[in-house]
Amino acid sequence: MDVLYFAWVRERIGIPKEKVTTEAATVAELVAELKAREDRYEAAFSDLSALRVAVDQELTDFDAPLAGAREVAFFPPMTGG
Amino acid sequence: MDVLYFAWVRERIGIPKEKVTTEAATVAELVAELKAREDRYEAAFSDLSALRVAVDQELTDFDAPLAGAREVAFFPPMTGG
Amino acid sequence: MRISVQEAPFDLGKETQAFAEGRKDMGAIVTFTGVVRDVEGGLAQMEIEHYPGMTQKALEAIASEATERWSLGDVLVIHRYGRLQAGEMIMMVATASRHRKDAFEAAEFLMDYLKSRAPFWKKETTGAGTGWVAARDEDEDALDRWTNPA
Amino acid sequence: MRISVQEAPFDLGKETQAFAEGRKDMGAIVTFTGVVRDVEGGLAQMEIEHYPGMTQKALEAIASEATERWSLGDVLVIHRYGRLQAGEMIMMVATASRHRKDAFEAAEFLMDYLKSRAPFWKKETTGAGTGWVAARDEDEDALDRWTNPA
Repeated sequence: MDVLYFAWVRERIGIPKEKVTTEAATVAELVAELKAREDRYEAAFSDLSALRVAVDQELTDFDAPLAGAREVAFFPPMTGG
Repeated sequence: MDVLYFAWVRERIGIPKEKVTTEAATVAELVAELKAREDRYEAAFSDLSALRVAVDQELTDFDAPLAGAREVAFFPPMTGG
Repeated sequence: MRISVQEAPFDLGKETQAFAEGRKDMGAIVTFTGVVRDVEGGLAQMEIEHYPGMTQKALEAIASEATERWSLGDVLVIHRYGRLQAGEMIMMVATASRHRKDAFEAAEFLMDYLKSRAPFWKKETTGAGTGWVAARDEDEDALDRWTNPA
Repeated sequence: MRISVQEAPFDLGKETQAFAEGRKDMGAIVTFTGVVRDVEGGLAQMEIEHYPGMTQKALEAIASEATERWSLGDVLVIHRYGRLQAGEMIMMVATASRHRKDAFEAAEFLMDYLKSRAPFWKKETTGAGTGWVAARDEDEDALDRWTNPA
């Protein structure tokens, strides 16, 4: 699965994109796996209320299932317009 | 005093503007004088709820005093924009 | 603030570009443009009559009230009179503000007041004849929200 | 309906003119333009990051919802990304409708959703340093009026 990071999430983790092989059933489980890896993930995911997530390019929430998902993206609240 | 007519009020009365010498104390009194003149005025002023009035180029109502007024205009509800 | 009452067409693109350009302190620009709508049976012509002595003053008063009620960097109002065809632009307003809420609300306020308080009258000529456009109750109702805020 | 996500500047005047021109069935055209606002101390640069795969789809979804909720003849959304300077235009929306209420409401709806639901992020560089622009609570609140109509 492709995992993408944008804005300060990208900066904290240090890469815009990576391939992740996971058995995580939900976004929250994927986050827990990533946080366990390294401090930079722990730092990026320390406050989930400051983050938003999209699964296959659709905004969703951290309870969303990952079954069949090809792309998960994490980013701060959007500031378009 | 100049009395001006716009839109269908002008068309019913047949002129855009006339000089009127009057002792009328209010717009309503002026209207009563004009209605008494001729049928075309009676026709134009038959339904005051369908008319608007400006005294010296400020929108006002039919109770407005005419003391010192130089210009009174009668017209239907405006349709700008 | 610029108010123009004119018979000639205006160039919406140029006016909008000139109004918006280089406003480093204004983040939000809203424009409204009114276009002569065709009617069933085909509009041969729309004639807009106005009250020359009063129109400019009435528009200035409406625009000034908008600048008192909202935080605006600038306001533009252009309104035409005379003969127009379907598809021609009748009028435009533009507002500039730091934030979009003020720019939107002020533009809507300007339009609601222009519709019912600026001395213009429209006469339509169609295949079925010629008639004055009646004021719409909903335009008068639209003013209420500015005097009785929710 | 046209949605454009682009790095290049757009010509507000030309876009507005082209959008409004010759719409005999649409009486009301509203545009909103977002301009990069300068900040205290001076904005050296604003960098807009976006999510290339998702942005176009997200904007199309927002525009489609607007056309379902309001009677619109057309919708235009242009949003830039990349490096911009103070005073540059970031984005615009335009709506065309028979009546002004639909055109205004749809434009405000588009803006409220773009602000908080389109995947763009802004990074400002000033004399004081570089930082990501935080989302504003009031932008999130602005969405409520479309889900809980008064």
